[in-house]
Amino acid sequence: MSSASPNLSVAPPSGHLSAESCLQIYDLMLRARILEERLISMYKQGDGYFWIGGPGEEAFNVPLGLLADKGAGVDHDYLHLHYRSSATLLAMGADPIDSLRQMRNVATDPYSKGRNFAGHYSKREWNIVPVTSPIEVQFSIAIGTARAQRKGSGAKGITIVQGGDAGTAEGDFATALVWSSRKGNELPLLMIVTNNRYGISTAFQGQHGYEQIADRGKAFGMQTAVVDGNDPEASYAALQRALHYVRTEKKPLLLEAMVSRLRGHSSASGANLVKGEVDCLEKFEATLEARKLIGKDDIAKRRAAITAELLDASMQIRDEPAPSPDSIWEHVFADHNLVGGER
Amino acid sequence: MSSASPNLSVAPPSGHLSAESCLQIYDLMLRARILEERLISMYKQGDGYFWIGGPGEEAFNVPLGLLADKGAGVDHDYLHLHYRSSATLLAMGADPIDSLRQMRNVATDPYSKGRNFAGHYSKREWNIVPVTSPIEVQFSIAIGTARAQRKGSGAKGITIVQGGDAGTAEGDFATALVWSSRKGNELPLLMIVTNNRYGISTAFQGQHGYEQIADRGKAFGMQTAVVDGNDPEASYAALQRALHYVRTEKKPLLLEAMVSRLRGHSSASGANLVKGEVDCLEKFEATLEARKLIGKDDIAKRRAAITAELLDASMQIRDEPAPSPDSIWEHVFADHNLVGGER
Amino acid sequence: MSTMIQAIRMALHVGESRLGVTDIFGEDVGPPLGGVFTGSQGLKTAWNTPLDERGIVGTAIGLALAGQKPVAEIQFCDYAFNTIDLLKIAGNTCWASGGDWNVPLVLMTPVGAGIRGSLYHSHSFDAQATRIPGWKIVMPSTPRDAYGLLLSAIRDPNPVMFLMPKALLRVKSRPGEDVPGEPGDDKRLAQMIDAPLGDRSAWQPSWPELEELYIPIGEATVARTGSHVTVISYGRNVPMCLAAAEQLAAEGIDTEVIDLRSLHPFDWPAIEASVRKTAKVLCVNEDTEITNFGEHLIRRIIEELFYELHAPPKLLAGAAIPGIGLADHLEMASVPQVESIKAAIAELARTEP
Amino acid sequence: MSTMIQAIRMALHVGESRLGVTDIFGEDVGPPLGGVFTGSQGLKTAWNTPLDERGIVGTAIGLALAGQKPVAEIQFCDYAFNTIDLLKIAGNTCWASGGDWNVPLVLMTPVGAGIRGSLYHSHSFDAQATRIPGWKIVMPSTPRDAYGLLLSAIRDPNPVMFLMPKALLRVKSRPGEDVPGEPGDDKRLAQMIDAPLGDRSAWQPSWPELEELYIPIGEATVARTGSHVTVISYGRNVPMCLAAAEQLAAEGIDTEVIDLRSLHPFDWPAIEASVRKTAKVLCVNEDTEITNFGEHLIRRIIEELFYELHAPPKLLAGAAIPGIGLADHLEMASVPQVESIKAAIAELARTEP
Ligand SMILES: Cc1ncc(C[n+]2csc(CCOP(=O)(O)OP(=O)(O)O)c2C)c(N)n1
Ligand SMILES: Cc1ncc(C[n+]2csc(CCOP(=O)(O)OP(=O)(O)O)c2C)c(N)n1
Ligand SMILES: [Mg+2]
Ligand SMILES: [Mg+2]
Repeated sequence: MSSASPNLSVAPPSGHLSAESCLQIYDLMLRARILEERLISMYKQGDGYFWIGGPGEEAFNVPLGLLADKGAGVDHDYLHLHYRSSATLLAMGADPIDSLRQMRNVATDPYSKGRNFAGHYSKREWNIVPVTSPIEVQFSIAIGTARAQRKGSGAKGITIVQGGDAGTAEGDFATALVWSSRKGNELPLLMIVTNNRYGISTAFQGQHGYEQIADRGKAFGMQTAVVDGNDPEASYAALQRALHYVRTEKKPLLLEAMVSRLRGHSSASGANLVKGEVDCLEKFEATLEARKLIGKDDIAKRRAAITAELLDASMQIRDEPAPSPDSIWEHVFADHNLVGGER
Repeated sequence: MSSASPNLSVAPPSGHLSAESCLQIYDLMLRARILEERLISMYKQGDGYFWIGGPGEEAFNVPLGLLADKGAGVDHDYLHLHYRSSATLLAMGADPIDSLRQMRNVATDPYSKGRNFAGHYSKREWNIVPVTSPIEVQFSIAIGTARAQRKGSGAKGITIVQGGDAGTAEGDFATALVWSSRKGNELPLLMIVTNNRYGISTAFQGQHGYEQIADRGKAFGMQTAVVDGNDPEASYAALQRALHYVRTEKKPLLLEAMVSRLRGHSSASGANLVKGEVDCLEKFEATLEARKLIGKDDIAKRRAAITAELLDASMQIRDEPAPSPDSIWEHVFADHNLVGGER
Repeated sequence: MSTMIQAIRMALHVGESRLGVTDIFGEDVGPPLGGVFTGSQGLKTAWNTPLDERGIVGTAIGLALAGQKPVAEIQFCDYAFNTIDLLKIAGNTCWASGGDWNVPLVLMTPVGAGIRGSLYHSHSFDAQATRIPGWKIVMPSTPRDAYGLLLSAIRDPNPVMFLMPKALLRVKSRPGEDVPGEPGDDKRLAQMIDAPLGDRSAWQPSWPELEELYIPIGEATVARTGSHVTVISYGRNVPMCLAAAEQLAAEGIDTEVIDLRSLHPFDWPAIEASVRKTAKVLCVNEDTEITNFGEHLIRRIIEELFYELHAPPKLLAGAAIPGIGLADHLEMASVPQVESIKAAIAELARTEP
Repeated sequence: MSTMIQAIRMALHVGESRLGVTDIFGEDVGPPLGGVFTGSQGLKTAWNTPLDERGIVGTAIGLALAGQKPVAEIQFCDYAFNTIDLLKIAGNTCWASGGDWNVPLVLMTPVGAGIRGSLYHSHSFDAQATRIPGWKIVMPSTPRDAYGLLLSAIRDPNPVMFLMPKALLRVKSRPGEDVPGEPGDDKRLAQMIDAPLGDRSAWQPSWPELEELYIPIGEATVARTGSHVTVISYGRNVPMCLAAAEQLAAEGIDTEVIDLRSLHPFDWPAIEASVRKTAKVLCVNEDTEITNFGEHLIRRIIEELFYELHAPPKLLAGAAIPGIGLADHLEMASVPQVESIKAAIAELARTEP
């Protein structure tokens, strides 16, 4: 069986996950949230030039990271992620210190060597395709990795692509719908739209002709689903169903997750707490408390522990070297076919 | 009332048009067909470098030309046409000799001064936006003329945009769907897809995920329709309904017309008669004969007359001058704001 | 003492209130934000588009064909590269139709490095733009020029690209660079036309009594006169070249700095006059150095003034690499800096014929 | 005596049967047509895409990232201008990821004038292509070079653009330009690998025993040696430059013609050696002349060899207008012709130092 959700039991009929799973998910959500808070304070203290990230998407992105089949090559899942995917990375096992390194744009940043903005992950070892700033292009690129995994290819993995709501106005979103649903040539592609109802300052309202973005898949005869991305258990179940369908049928599915944008768009808009948005973390804490799985004091303890851990991490990288001026000339071209398995 | 269909009675309940209208439409279809045949023989005789056009679309394109509100400026309809629109031009009153001039790329070509391929019409006087070779870009441009005519603008006209089936895979088609259906910001845009089931050599089959391209509009909550584009009366009625809706509601509508491609894609594929395609002209001739509106001999006479007329026309332009080498420098920039009403 | 972004906003206000501008649009251009750089705050005709650059450019072309006066914005030029085909159509429609149609639109877009924008907020667009026939291309380096060039762009019957040097948008004008009619006091100006922080739904700008100023497209300006070396630049690099020139003056090197302002058409007579005087020329821009617009300027100079030259013309431009890195060292090493400009001028000045 | 398009087809056959090419795709690339120029007839891995260039380039990038070996085609380079952002991503992915990923893809596209293609079947792509860092760019002028460069492109771990000079695709190879292993008799070759007219559903090609030939990317070839003037060109213009050189030989002008073959990286040593010998240089290409790749070559020559030159380097390129018109006069007046090349060489040859 695939390496997906190694230590998570499938959701029981109740729709609740096991206590153990809930606590694992909660812990990852909390770590992701605190990581983003740390990145924001680094930005505010001048330890980085720009912040963008995922506070408000943890309840959806953590299950995604747990359920993705992690590994390199076509027998594992390719992930074409958005710039709000820190929780997915942590759930897959990434070390948060590397996110701090990218924020601080030091030479040790394993994702871009100090070249790219925070949240722009890349990890070939796990099939995490470099996150690109241009909105929605990942939808045109994802059809390529999905084609390499199409029915009959023998590949075990599938392709997962994720983007925001406003970005679906780009032609690339339609490209993914058209190319993945060609009759007889369907692609094993899970398209995820994380809908926070905003594109920077522009509200969803008045920019779209449909109630749900997922409806756009219906015209193409593809499976679609909408999930409350602020509910980690619902998200987990929806992702499990969606991944199972795409994996077994080798056909596309469009999944829309309704999420929050708790710190606004990015540091450009201040990165301060936004009022009136559901906080999936507080909500899940309340659920777990109600289920007696966790207490106020545990929460405080965990929070304090992780915060301290990340503060240490930020201290640890303080003196890591900046990339050298000459390093701009490195990696303009590749000498080996790394993706082809050469060393 | 608008100048649309000045001399055509609305289709009676029977769905049949008046005898007079039928004969007018038939005559225009015949003229368009013979015009294309003339262009093809000019190409084959070396009187032009490339042919592309509309044999097989007359039954739909003639009614379109008759029903469009012809004129200059936002109070009339803007037409962003495909390269198979000769029948629409003739129905609007264009002189076929000008199509011959463009085929022969002489300086007197009023559509492009000998610069562009046959079928690439442009006529500001009638709001006919220059036909562009790049597929589907007209769908991204049409939303601009439609915006100038949006509800509240006071403009009486609407925008009509037409393209083929394969071209709908381009992001520009999705752009038109997204931009024209924004809730509260809908555009008066009639989107027409003339579906001949081919893009050059590539069959519809296997390239699309839906049964009808019109279905793609449904996701956007817009009106859609499919019509037999080989039936001029059905096309007339469908266009009349569609135009009425867009004109009065100032909202978008997606209309798919199933048509034939009687001479293949273009001269690049030989421009010879293709077997197994419905010929709308023969079909309509049979209908009119059955209704006793026309006889075999009339048909032969009309055909002979128009053929002779166009042969004369092609003789007439034989000695018209080629554009001069220096003319390449003309119209790189405009000196006046022609579209703004300056002379 | 307005900033360049305020000058642009004032020009757009004059455009929509006196010159017939009907639509000012792009991503986040309308309320509440009024543009990611505040360039369209408080404007009556500003509206937010879907996140689709192809739709933005297509809409601009369509509006222009329909006799409107659109001013469209691509939020960053880094995101205009999926629209080059449409930009080419805007530029070829008049020619393709044998003069039947013109396309009077203005496309604004922020360009260049200098804000640690990393790979996708540091692109230059001048080389790409000058490769699209049928467009006029302008790029100001002062608030006053921004105001006067934008008004000329709005009045032009052709597509005009207005390149906004990102790094200069918030720089205040120096004496003599004011927008005619703006209040001398910049606090006052800010109170009048800058949207307040927080909720601004009730806010209304109060515009100063602005005079119209039309800086002709195609006219350069000599930003500094000198006799030893001619430096030809535009946008963000102009103040850098001026700083370099001032510092070199101390070393006895007398540099002339031409601010091209219009890239297409450009002011050949101004270049010719200066090069005939100095016999040495340096072109400075931030775009990648292979197939770069400065190379066109040099080729033209070589063709027409080869025998006047006392040294090979030089180009100082962006490194030919796939992106501009975020870290200080990386950005600094990728595009011209005052130091590298000084070195290039000095080397030219010291070259013996 | 194969044609260039047959040589390309043979290279693709070697690619899919020996070099691991997994997908050859684009609009009308698969059966029944096998490409609008027949370049992919009879290939096992050729398939038809939807009519969507962005999807084609995106698919190529994705396939490459997944360790496949895609060869994608844009039917005409005229239709690649809505994908420049994706081409930039193909070129920056390795750099942006600090070397974590490479993108081994080949993009083929027909370029240039010469077939009366009017506005949208006459575009050149060399200037645009050389502006996209992270790509290697090649453009053959003979069937043999097409074969050897395409095999090198397929084997390269980076994105490689293979520009196909439209006007030369059906020209037969001259002696010495054969593809190693092809049958000497061209009728025979056609019988073996050209699809029959009409129904070809049952047809199978029979491929000759082809030898592999790898022309190194970055290596130019001296197509004609001469001592008076150096002409640097590529693609369609190379045979024109050779014809001009032959005609001028009668007038005692001895022209050296360098066929660059690789535009990026290009063969500077070959250029330097030739210019040191002749001291006079002409660059010839069809792309529009403002911000043109030939201007980069001239700038580099000026920078490094200024004092060796006996005349100002010249560029002969396409007119800076929005399109190439259909009528003979219009196309002829828009891009270099043998006569204009001759005139430019002769003028250089006659220039006194
Ligand atoms: C092609 C492109 N255009 C514009 C931008 C600038 N931009 C960055 S994020 C953003 C809004 C994206 O909104 P959405 O798709 O909803 O994602 P979200 O940020 O809300 O998660 C914009 C316009 C960009 N990065 N890429
Ligand atoms: C952007 C673009 N890509 C490719 C082409 C080449 N081409 C010309 S027509 C055509 C097929 C168009 O098919 P369809 O949209 O169905 O229209 P039809 O010709 O069948 O009426 C193609 C691929 C083009 N003109 N523009
Ligand atoms: Mg959003
Ligand atoms: Mg079709």
